[in-house]
Amino acid sequence: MDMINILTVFILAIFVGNEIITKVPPTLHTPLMSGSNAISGIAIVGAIISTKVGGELGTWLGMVAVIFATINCVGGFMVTNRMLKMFKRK
Amino acid sequence: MDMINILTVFILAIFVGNEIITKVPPTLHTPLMSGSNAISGIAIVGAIISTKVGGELGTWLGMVAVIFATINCVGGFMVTNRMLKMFKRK
Amino acid sequence: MIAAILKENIQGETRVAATPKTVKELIDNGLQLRVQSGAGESSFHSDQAYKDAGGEITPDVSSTLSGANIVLKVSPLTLDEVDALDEGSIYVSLLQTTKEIALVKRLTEKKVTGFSMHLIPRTTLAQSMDALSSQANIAGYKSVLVGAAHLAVYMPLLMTAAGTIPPAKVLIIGAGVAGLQAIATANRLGAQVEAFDVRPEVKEQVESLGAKFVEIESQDKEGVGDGGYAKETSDDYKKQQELKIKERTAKSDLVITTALIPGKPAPVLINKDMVENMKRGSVIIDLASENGGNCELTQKDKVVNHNGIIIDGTSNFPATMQVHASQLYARNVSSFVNYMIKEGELKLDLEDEIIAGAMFTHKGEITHQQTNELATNT
Amino acid sequence: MIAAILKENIQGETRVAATPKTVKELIDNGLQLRVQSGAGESSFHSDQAYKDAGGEITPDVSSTLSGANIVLKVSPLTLDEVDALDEGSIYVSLLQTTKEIALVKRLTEKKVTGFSMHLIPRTTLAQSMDALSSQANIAGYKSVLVGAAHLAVYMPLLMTAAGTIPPAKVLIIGAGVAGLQAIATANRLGAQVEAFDVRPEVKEQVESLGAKFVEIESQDKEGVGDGGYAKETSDDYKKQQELKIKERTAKSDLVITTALIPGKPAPVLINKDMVENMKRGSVIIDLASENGGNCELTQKDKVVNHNGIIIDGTSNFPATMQVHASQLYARNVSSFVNYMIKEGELKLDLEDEIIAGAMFTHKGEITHQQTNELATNT
Amino acid sequence: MEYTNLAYVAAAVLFIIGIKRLGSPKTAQSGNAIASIGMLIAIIATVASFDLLDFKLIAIGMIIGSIIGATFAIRVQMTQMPQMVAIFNGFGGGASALVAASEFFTKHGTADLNTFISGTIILSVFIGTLTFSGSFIAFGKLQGFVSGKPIVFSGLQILNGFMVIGIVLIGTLITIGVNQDLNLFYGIVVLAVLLGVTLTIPIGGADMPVVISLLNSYSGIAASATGFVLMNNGLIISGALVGASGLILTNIMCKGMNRSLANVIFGAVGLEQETLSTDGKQINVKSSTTDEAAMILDAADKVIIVPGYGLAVAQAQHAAREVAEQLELMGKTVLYAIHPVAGRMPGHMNVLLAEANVPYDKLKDLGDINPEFEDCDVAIILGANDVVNPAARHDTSSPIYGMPILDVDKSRTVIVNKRTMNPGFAGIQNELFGFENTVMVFGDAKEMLTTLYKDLKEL
Amino acid sequence: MEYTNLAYVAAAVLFIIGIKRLGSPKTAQSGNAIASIGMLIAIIATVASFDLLDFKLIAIGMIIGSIIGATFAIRVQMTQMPQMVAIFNGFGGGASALVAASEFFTKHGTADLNTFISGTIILSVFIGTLTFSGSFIAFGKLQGFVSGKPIVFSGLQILNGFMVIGIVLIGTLITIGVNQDLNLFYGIVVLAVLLGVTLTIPIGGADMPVVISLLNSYSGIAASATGFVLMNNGLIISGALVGASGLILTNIMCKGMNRSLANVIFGAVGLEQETLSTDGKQINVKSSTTDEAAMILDAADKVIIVPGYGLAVAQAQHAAREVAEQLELMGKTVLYAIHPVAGRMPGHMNVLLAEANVPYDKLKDLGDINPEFEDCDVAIILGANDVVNPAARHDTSSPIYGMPILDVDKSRTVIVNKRTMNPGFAGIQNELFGFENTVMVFGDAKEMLTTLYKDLKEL
Ligand SMILES: NC(=O)c1ccc[n+]([C@@H]2O[C@H](COP(=O)([O-])OP(=O)(O)OC[C@H]3O[C@@H](n4cnc5c(N)ncnc54)[C@H](OP(=O)(O)O)[C@@H]3O)[C@@H](O)[C@H]2O)c1
Ligand SMILES: NC(=O)c1ccc[n+]([C@@H]2O[C@H](COP(=O)([O-])OP(=O)(O)OC[C@H]3O[C@@H](n4cnc5c(N)ncnc54)[C@H](OP(=O)(O)O)[C@@H]3O)[C@@H](O)[C@H]2O)c1
Ligand SMILES: NC(=O)c1ccc[n+]([C@@H]2O[C@H](COP(=O)([O-])OP(=O)(O)OC[C@H]3O[C@@H](n4cnc5c(N)ncnc54)[C@H](O)[C@@H]3O)[C@@H](O)[C@H]2O)c1
Ligand SMILES: NC(=O)c1ccc[n+]([C@@H]2O[C@H](COP(=O)([O-])OP(=O)(O)OC[C@H]3O[C@@H](n4cnc5c(N)ncnc54)[C@H](O)[C@@H]3O)[C@@H](O)[C@H]2O)c1
Repeated sequence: MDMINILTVFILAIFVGNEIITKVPPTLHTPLMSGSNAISGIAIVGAIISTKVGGELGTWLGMVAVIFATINCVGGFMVTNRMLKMFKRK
Repeated sequence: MDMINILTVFILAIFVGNEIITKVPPTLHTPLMSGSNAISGIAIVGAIISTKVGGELGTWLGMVAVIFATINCVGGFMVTNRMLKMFKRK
Repeated sequence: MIAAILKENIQGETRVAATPKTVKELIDNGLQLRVQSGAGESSFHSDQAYKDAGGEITPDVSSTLSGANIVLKVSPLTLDEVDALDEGSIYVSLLQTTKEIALVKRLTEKKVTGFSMHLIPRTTLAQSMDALSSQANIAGYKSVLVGAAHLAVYMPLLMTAAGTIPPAKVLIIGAGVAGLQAIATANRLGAQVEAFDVRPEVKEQVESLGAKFVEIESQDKEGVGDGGYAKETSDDYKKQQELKIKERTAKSDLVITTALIPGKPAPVLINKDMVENMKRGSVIIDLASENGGNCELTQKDKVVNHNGIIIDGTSNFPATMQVHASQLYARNVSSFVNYMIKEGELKLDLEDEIIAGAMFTHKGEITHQQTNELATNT
Repeated sequence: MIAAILKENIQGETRVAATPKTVKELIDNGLQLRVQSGAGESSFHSDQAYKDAGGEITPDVSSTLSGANIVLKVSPLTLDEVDALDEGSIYVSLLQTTKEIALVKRLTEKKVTGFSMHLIPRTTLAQSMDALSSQANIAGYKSVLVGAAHLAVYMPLLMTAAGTIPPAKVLIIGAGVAGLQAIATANRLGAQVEAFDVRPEVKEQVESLGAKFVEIESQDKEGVGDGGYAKETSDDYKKQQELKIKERTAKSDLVITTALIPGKPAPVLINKDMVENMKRGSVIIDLASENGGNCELTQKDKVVNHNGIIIDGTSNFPATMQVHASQLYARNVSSFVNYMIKEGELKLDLEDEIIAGAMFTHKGEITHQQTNELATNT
Repeated sequence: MEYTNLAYVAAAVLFIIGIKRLGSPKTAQSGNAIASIGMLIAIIATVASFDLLDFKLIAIGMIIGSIIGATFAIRVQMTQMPQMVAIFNGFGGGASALVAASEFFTKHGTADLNTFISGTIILSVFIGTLTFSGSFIAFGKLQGFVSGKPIVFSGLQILNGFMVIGIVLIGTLITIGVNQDLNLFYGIVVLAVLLGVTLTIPIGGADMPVVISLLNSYSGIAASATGFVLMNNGLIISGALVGASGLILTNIMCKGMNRSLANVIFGAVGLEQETLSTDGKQINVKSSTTDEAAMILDAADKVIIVPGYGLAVAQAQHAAREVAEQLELMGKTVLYAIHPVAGRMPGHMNVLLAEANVPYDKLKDLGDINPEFEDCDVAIILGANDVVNPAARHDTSSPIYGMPILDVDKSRTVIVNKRTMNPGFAGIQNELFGFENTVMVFGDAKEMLTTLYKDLKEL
Repeated sequence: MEYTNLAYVAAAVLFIIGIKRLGSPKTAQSGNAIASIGMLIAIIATVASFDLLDFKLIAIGMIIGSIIGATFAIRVQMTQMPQMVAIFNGFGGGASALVAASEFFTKHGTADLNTFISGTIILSVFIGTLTFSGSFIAFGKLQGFVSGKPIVFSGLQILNGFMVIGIVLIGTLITIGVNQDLNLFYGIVVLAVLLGVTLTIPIGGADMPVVISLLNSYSGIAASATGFVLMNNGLIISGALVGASGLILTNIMCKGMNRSLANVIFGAVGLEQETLSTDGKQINVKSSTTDEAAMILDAADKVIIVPGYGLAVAQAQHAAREVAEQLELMGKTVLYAIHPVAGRMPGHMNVLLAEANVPYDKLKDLGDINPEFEDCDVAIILGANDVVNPAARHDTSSPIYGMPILDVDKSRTVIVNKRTMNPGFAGIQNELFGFENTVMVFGDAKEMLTTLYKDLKEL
């Protein structure tokens, strides 16, 4: 994978990230933050990879990273879901 | 350049294209169409390349393509500019 | 061509048919203007102002009229004034032709071409000449002020330390131009306004002013006649209407009636019984008093107090607001004259809807049909 | 304890000091009520209604007063009526104590405890007893209606087919309770309203009603006296004020003056010269006419026409709106009486700000200082 | 190659910014400039990256193209802009097709022509050619060379269907390498040309802008496909951008006409339904939405509000004032034009607007306001009809001929709000609604203004 | 590898759709679900692509993480949501830092650690660690472990400046390969931890959500940087998405608070404006913003508006009616409570509200409205003071003792709007403002109501 291509992807992704959020009602600020925070748990992919690639130390660091990232993902999506449930009309 | 990467770029570009246009006042429909049409004159890049890569026939087809694409670009941007000048305050 | 402005000679008529401003307009349009001395006095226009505008001040009726081609007035000419008119001249004033048959006949004898501002068609184009509208608008406005001044209660809702005052209830009967303006004015003062009319399209107009429309439940068609004016209604409808009006008047503090049917006496909509059913201290302003009144107890140009209910029969409210009434009427008249007379030339285009419509005598004939019928029958 | 309601005997006084509703309230509070026959007639309350509320109808003044502990009235007692009072009784009415020294003296002789509704302190707590406010509010409201009815022009802006009518210009001088309500009412009618007052804090209040405040440029402090009332102003200020008022009145169609200084004659703010500078057809309503008027040409209770300018000196506007005026005044009085008399027991708590404030004679003494000074000097 | 690709990315970023800015009146001009800079960068980078290029040839081609393009662009009249766009677009599509074809011929018979490559080539040639021929028909229709009316014959859809099937079949044959006959390739070109024609001729002149926008999107897709053929990031990104944004724009345009895209392409078999007729005469109205109205207003400096009886009926006076106040907050000058006979009683509009507390000094009567329309950007007509009917000025047969009216049509844009195409009090049709600079926003005045207010706040 | 990357693209697309849908109340729930599916796809694809992985280890890690995350997520109270987000976010940043660190250690001393790689590693470690420590401080502040008040000491900004310079210096040293001492690397970690703390502690509790959002954006950037280290498309795209959208969201949140981001981060140096005192007695007031008021109102069924003299001064009657109408549109019951002496003349409020066209039947006088406060959810006091002073009921020494007042304090929540803590006409302090169920929203009534209206519309 060459550098330029990756850069292209990175830049386009930033553009997409910039554009998809336009107007968000204040009540959704926290859930949106929480949801996108869960997505930043994508670090789990890196964590998984590093358990293998990183040798002994890497494996253990990776293991901790996996735990951390999983907390982020699982907790994040679940908390978001709970918050959003409140929006259901009683 | 591998396929997947190119596809990634393609998909992201489509997302960007999708998101950047949201609300456009009717008076700008034609200029916007015209402007983005000029951009589709990017085919000129292909045309230039094909003058070299395509051998004898390719060169001539590429030559015609260059003419076509240049018409598209130059005409497109200029026409758009003329249209938009109308929007300037008198 | 010479146009003449007479001083009004009816008691209480404070308006004038031309203001210095419209005098100037008419002169600019190619006319010569004569103004009888003192014509503008009661509407606060001095002779000097007319002179400055280019008019010639004439001392009396005969000097004003002799040789004049067009005479402009507010109230109808007296028979004496007609005698002073030149034959074949043109005359414009407010005039209920069906009520002034004698005057109309005299005008035909003199071969005067008579126009009544009452007869200007109610079309969009003729609106600038529509004196009925401009004057009715004043009547509607003023009737509410006078009514509110008569009332022993507040118009608006007020919540004060000494208790809550409920808003006055105002009922407007007849929502033509005067009625609509009355609605608007009463609304402004904060009263609760409802209105009633026989013409169904008026409902939307009443609501467009934020008031409630009182509906009559009756099988019969409501009273819509020609040209958007009202006509007389059926018996069942009348009965339902009576019941409804009785119910509404009993609840109202101020009732303003404006119901008219052109060429007919005003319909009597509030009888004595209904008046006696009203709260003491309530007020009725009857804008139809000129044509007999919508209330049985109305006395023209008198304010009567019937068991604590005040019934005001003032017939000429516009004359109590003489500055603006004159300004608007004069403009109506000058618009009409300017419409007929282009570049100093008289063009009596008998095909023209407005000119033909407003005309009631011409070359010795009565051209207004209903008036003609009445004149031949008497 | 017996409370007595007298029939008002001053010409044009249509109000009454208790309505059937407040009679009931007072009775519920432990009093016995006597109402002179016909007391409520002119405000449309029948004897029967008072009877139904629990009152006893008495035929004349003496039968009403003899044995009564508290007498409630609108206008001051006549000296004859004072004679009919029992010694030591309590008396409540509207009364400018500084102007009615004779009456005050007679009351002290009779050892009557006198309260004037004029003297109720203008505090937040006393607002429900504040008859000056409730009646001034009516005067302010009514003055605009009457003024607008006098006017020869429209109040609101109107753009019609016969031309554009500019809004009337209304100037309110003195923006106390009456002035503020006048502003509000004129505003409602669509006029362009500006107001002037010597007290600077009034600016915010005027603007809170959407009107413009007329500022006087003067080095000197404006006229703020005790308890939020106005006091007399300095000479420089007076000169600047005169210039300003002359300029503003000349531009105004309707001027309503309400300026008062307690215990003093009303300041003359509009002189003859200013009046003559005004447009013909303009109107001045002088709500200060009772105290001499703010306009030099005002004649109390007369409508004068000075060169086409109408000056209305009606002094008792509340009496022209007798239903609500009585309702509010009666409530003010009953609140005050109920405040003093708890469970049928009289508690003349002389420490109480409101009771002490409103009292002007007690046990043969004049307790109101300014009145006392005047009484000893005459 | 690194730097070339970097340049392409830069160009793409400029394109993105350019397109975005083209969407708003204030930034549109700079948007166009930015996009053209992007194009310049892309061209320079391409030329610089190939040392063996025949510069002369390219230069000649570019000069010829520039001259043709510039001549057209300068000479064309303002009213002919849409057809210009169409034809330029056609050339763009043609260029893509030519490049793909050149690639096809070069690789033909070699192993380079694998399934993926030949597939994308076919796609590019097909779409590019279709764009080319379709654009020319669109141009012809608008220019009047071809009838502007929908040309339909029975069986057209079926014929189109067969052609599509044909293209798919042939395309598959070539792609999977079963048959390498060059004639098959030519067959595709011919079918694509035909399809471009048959898809465009049945569409009416009024719908042409939508078709052009669609074809514009196609030419983007063709460019992107060519990018896949050449494995060129610049083409792929830019093409995809144009393809996607073009489709969105097409949709927006359809919505503005209250039609679906399918309806425009297939449904318009002969019905011109944007044409509403009342008494005899035909009026073509452009119907629009409040958020478009909001954007038009956003670009304005001076706005004149014209209230009529409909505003009173809707009791929308407060909503109107709110909108006006919002516009003022946005820095615009707002006036109200009061026609003397608007409404149903003298002074009706005054009463109405006074109730909503509109300051008197914003209300202008006929005489004062008419000169103001000349330099007014937007006039908003709220439930008025007769009082803005230009027939009063010129149509001697009109019952209101001679009445002074508000010259709203003199302003740059006129936004008209009413519920239907019904006439007003005078019962006559109003040609204003069909004027070039008029946009209708149908609906109850109160509802419309409430939404407009929201849209203005959201800008 | 092909398929893995394809899966990453698919995951990214789902993330994009998910985030987009999270922006609108109607689609938010599905958005979250879609994003979580994207995550699942990314994880599965990653696991599947490496055959030599230690599955057990990973499984154990994931199970532990899931249990911790799920427990927190389920247990936490609704009011503690923001701190949960903070802490989860911290873990995400930590994970990125750990991965990068692991990579650093692995490649340390090898040629693989080129400038680019080591640069991105440093970036990832730095940002990830900062996010980690900053998030924990944010958590601590919200949870009450650390004081919610801004903690500031002089020289803080200077200290931060030095730390940043330090990090840049060390980072450069490592990157350009001058010094490979591992201690330098640890130095960066330590500095990043410290910086996370010092950047977060000076920020007040009310501004925390903005900071969390910013940290969230950082953790996205960290993930993206890690992606560059690992040359992993999935991480790069998703990280960039979160980074960019997080920044936008942060900005939106700042705008909602009428602050700039810089002001939030640096400006809040030590002002505690929440406690105000008037004459002697201390009243602790809770001051709040219009969008909090909007949210309180959103949850209400019955709302009573109490106008006072301040409403008249601000001439905010129209704005008040607009807010009331908006509340009614939202299905709430709205009434106006008119105190007999509110304002400065009898009937002042009536005149005012009539001007704004508030229907008479919505105006209730003292007697009618007082019983209604019992089951009223929110009372909004607009520039009223004396007429809602509970001292009139119980404080015999108060000059207004005995006056009937509006019993607004009986309603569940009281929102009071006025400009300052100044008293009203009677010149006395109002204990209502310090009540448990009272929230103050300071500002001119008109401005406040206009903003509130906007906020209500945006809910
Ligand atoms: N001023 C006077 O004294 C007076 C008196 C009587 C008659 N007139 C006449 O009335 C006319 C006044 O002209 P104008 O322009 O004000 O009114 P108009 O010509 O009567 O037109 C009013 C328009 O408002 C639209 N409308 C009605 N309800 C609406 C709603 N709820 N929302 C949005 N639009 C609505 C109607 O179209 P849709 O039905 O399609 O919505 C109608 O075309 C003149 O012809 C005048 O002569 C005036
Ligand atoms: N009704 C009558 O006839 C009458 C006549 C005379 C006196 N009064 C007296 O006036 C008082 C009326 O009570 P009230 O509650 O209506 O008024 P208030 O007690 O005078 O309080 C008004 C409050 O409004 C606030 N305010 C002023 N301008 C504002 C603005 N632009 N935006 C927001 N808030 C603003 C002021 O606080 P900030 O300065 O902090 O903003 C003030 O505390 C009573 O004491 C009554 O006795 C009544
Ligand atoms: N074209 C224009 O621009 C224009 C201008 C002014 C007026 N007009 C129209 O002219 C018409 C007449 O207006 P006008 O004010 O001169 O009317 P008017 O003075 O003749 O009558 C007043 C109102 O009384 C009503 N009425 C009659 N009999 C009644 C009854 N028994 N009970 C209740 N109401 C009764 C009538 O319907 C009318 O609305 C209206 O339709 C008005 O809209 C049109
Ligand atoms: N506490 C309460 O609740 C309450 C209730 C009612 C009135 N008040 C207050 O009582 C005070 C008096 O009100 P009022 O209506 O009885 O006053 P008023 O009738 O005594 O005087 C009317 C107005 O005239 C003004 N004035 C006096 N001299 C003037 C001059 N030379 N030029 C111009 N204006 C002049 C005064 O300032 C006053 O505003 C006001 O401050 C009012 O707010 C308080």
